[in-house]
Amino acid sequence: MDNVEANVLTTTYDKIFNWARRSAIWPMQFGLACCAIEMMAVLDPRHDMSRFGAEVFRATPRQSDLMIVAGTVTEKMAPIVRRLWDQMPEPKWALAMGACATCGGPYRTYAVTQGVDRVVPVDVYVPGCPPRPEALLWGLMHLQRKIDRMTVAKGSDQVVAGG
Amino acid sequence: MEGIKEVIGPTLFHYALAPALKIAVLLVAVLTLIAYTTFAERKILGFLQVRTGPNRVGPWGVLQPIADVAKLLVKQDIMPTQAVRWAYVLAPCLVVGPALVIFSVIPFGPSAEVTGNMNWFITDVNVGLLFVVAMATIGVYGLILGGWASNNKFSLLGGLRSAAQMISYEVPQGFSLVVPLLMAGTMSLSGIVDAQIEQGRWFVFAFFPFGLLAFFIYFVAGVAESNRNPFDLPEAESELVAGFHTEYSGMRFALFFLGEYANMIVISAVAVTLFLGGWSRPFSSVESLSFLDLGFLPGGMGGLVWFTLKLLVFLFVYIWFRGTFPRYRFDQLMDLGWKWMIPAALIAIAGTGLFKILIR
Amino acid sequence: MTDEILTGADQYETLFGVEEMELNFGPQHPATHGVLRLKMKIDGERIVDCYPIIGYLHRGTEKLFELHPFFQNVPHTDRMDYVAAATNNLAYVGAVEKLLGLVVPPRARYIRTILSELQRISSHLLWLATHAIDIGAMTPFFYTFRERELVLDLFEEYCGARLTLNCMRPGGQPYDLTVGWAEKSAAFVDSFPAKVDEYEGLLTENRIWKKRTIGIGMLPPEVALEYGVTGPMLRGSGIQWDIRKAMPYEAYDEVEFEVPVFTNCDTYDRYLVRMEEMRQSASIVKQCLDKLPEGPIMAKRPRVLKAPKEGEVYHSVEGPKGEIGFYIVGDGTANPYRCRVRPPSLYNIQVLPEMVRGGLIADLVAVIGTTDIVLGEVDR
Amino acid sequence: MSDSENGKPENGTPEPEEPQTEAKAAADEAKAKAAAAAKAKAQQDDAEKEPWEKDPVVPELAEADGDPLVKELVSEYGESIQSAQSFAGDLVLEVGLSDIRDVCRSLKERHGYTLLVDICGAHFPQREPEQLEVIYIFYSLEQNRRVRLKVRVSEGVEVPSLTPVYAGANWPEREVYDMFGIRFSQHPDMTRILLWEGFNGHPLLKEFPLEGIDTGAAIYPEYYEESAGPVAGTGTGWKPPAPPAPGEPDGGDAGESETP
Repeated sequence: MDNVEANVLTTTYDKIFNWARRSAIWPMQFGLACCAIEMMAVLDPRHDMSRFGAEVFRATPRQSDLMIVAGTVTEKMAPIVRRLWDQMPEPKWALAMGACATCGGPYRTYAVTQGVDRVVPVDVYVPGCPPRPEALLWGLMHLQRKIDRMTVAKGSDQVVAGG
Repeated sequence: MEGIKEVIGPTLFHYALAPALKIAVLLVAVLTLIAYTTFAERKILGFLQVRTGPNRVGPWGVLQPIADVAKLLVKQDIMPTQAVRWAYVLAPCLVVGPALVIFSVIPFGPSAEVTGNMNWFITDVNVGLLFVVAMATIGVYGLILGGWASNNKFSLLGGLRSAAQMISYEVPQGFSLVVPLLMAGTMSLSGIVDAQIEQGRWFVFAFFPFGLLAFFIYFVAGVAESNRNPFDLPEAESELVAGFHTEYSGMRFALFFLGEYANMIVISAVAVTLFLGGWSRPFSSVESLSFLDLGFLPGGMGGLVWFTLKLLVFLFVYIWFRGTFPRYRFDQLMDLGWKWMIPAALIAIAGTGLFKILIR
Repeated sequence: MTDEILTGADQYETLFGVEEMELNFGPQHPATHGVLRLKMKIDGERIVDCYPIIGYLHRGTEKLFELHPFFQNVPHTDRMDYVAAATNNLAYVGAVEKLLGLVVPPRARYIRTILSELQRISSHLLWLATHAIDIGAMTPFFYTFRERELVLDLFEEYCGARLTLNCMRPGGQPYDLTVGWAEKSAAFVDSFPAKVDEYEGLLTENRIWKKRTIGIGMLPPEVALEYGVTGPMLRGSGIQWDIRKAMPYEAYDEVEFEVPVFTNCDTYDRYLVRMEEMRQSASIVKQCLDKLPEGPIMAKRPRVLKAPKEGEVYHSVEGPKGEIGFYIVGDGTANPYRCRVRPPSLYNIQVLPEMVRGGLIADLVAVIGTTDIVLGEVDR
Repeated sequence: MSDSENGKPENGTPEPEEPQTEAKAAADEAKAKAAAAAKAKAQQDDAEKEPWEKDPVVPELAEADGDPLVKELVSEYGESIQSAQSFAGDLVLEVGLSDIRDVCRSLKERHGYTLLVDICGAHFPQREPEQLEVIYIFYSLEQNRRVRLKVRVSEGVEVPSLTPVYAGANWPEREVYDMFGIRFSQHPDMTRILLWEGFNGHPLLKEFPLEGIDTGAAIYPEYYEESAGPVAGTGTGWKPPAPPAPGEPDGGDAGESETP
């Protein structure tokens, strides 16, 4: 199946639909902690995520493409995060926003899951505590670059992140 | 055209080929309009909210709706295991289908008697108004079915809300449609437009204030019927997650989305036709303004231009509402429907009838 | 695990003998402002009973407090009420100062007052944005965030952070104001009341807004006191109590301001209280900037802050949400032996079932908005 | 201090040791003299200094038996008021376990302490046998004054719940139970509030490790089957489900099922 990538049909298909996917990333309206406030700030007139066509925050996981894990994932919350992730339709991406979602951050305690990547596969990690809205936009653009490298032949998980 | 007509014969041409062509053109046009209404919504909301709106996808972001639709097309389509399959599948079709069917009776321009060669509508049903009302009602079943079939409590609540809302708003809307009916004396939509031209005034200004009242009721009920803010209760995001389409994803969700905007356009188009003179130019009785007919455009296309302009104003108002109003509460909305709009619609009918008798 | 905890109305049956529907609201829901979960029994859309479940953001902050020295705990306070970091800082350093007997120089006191009032403005702006979105008006969100960014700019220039400020130290302030900061903030507070008028123009007299908020979520003063409700919620119920007036701290006894009180106990009045508070805050900042004294910003203090061997203090300030207090027990070491946070949101959300019982789901959303909870603080 | 300080090191800071040479020793002597002189001068100036320039005066515990509220309470409950102290202006009363609810009721109904500010716990493992403490803070709107009550409890003993007196005591008491394991009698809903049922231990007890105690038990056994789902204690955290067997198509590709 390796030569599938060279196929003209699939590359054209990839081009069109990767373009569509990268241009219409609808995040899930799902905030956990401090970072959620900065996630809201990313919509505001100054940062305006709508420029990327990504301001359509969907309240239901069924209609969203991107799960921005904005904040500390506690062990009480972890199964719910996982369930929400399972409810999202493919293709879907997860973005760990901030130190807590990335690795537990300052909270190495009994109640905090040390990084959301123990629960869901994360595509982009955005550093910061909390990250500035610009950093979240950077994460979004990074995700777009990752989407560009998706192919029909291979799933998104196998594409190495990076520009 | 004439060549084809000779080859296949006039019957086949008039009853098969020409309508098929018109339907195809109309569908493409309406779907494009829907797509760009969503785009315009995002841009206009951006303008109202001191931000830019989509501008990265294509020049000025104009390809944004295409990308949205394409993305939804290739999105996984989830059906919950506990869902009622037939209803779950049927619901989005029930929303979109009837909304698109209504376009077949709306006159976008003058009839063949004026243009000489073609009608600017697909068909002219002599009970057009009834047809519109009947079709619009079917859409409600889509929402209720969708809400019920998803096997989700939020969906169910959304479906219930939409049922209650539709029932309360069908009635005043139906009543308000009686007013232009009385004024025109016909149920055919192109007949109503012709009557407005004949009488030299749009029905919204006729028999003041009853025309205006009826128009107002029709439009408010229309906003409620198309589930738009401030009456977007069935899908109230902050209350019911996404209401009746909480469990829908991918293309089926896109159909609901499409249905909502198609409904918006239908309501606007019917309002334009019934109350704002349809395709006729403003002041159609004033001879000195006849240059507004845009007679230089071929085949009565001037009518289409005027129709589209009026339609766009309506769509803008819809979006403007969304940017301005908070949401009504479920019971308050029904209060408004039953306690205010139905009596007001009855008054409008009675007043119009009285005027009619007095004038005669 | 929580199946049998719904109390009352268990035997309630509707006309057709059908039981109520049980509805799980949250933890992921657009209107719960985070990870609040409500277990509800509903009859149609009417809420028969409501049982809040919290703890989805419990991060063990109080345990962490015990393991860090006094001054290293300030960043943890930022992350509790993350939309009002400055007032959290203020309550914590105030408690530490009370425990250690530190006296704050006047310039530092004024800077603290300015910061916490700016924080109140930014917190109330965020509240207004989310409250309006919950009720369905989306545009105020963008207007308030426009002004909120300006406040955050001021914070950023002062201490380098937008949200988690870490801008106070036991004994004084870590930094003096930057050059031109006072002028910038003066310009902001001068223009701000006009912006509040703009928000009010969108909402206050809006018929739908009034219909959605007047008479909704009634919280009689007795109930509010009974449940320990503080802050704008209490003042919306007609009880004029504000720690800034009752037990003045920092520079609040040297500025003039009014404590707005409205007596109808409903969502609309709480909205009015907060709108008026924003204006008052702007005026306080203005007065402080005018009176800002020169001088040191840090008290003389030992190199290592050590608590007395025996002793415990409780100190609280008026946060944007209500009384935010710290109870600190010292044991002679550099760490607090026990540090308890008195979170206003915990007490404010506790009264939620009383406020929504018998209302509709749409009311619930309005009421959650009006309590202005921050789950980071409820759960710590 | 990690933060940027203004001001220089104090006079009393020890100088680093230097190699002893004669010149150095002389210099040291001079320095010491100067320091002593400066210190004397500083003491002299102290009176003129602003309070924030002086060394902080650490508050001390003081007996508060003379306080009118204490007197009244003692006359009402006698021995139950075990001690009354004040620290930095806060009045702290230690109350016997059995009378706490009555004392609180009296505070609320007779003395105007209508606002329950907070209830919290504390753990003192060195105290025997009453290691635990429950602290109540009340506020009176009329007198504009706070008062703090303390109850010492040994492990396993139930404290009378305040919920019949103050409805707002419900959640804080649940939190005390959650964090310290102190149970309250007559509480309507004595369950964990912040952590989940089945959490091992009570985190604010001093012996509880910060990372938690890993019991290996699943947190949500009803949602997740064996070997999946999160487990208590962060040491292990989430146990991911077993990787798909080789040969199975991997998920994450929508193209496969949706190719037009």
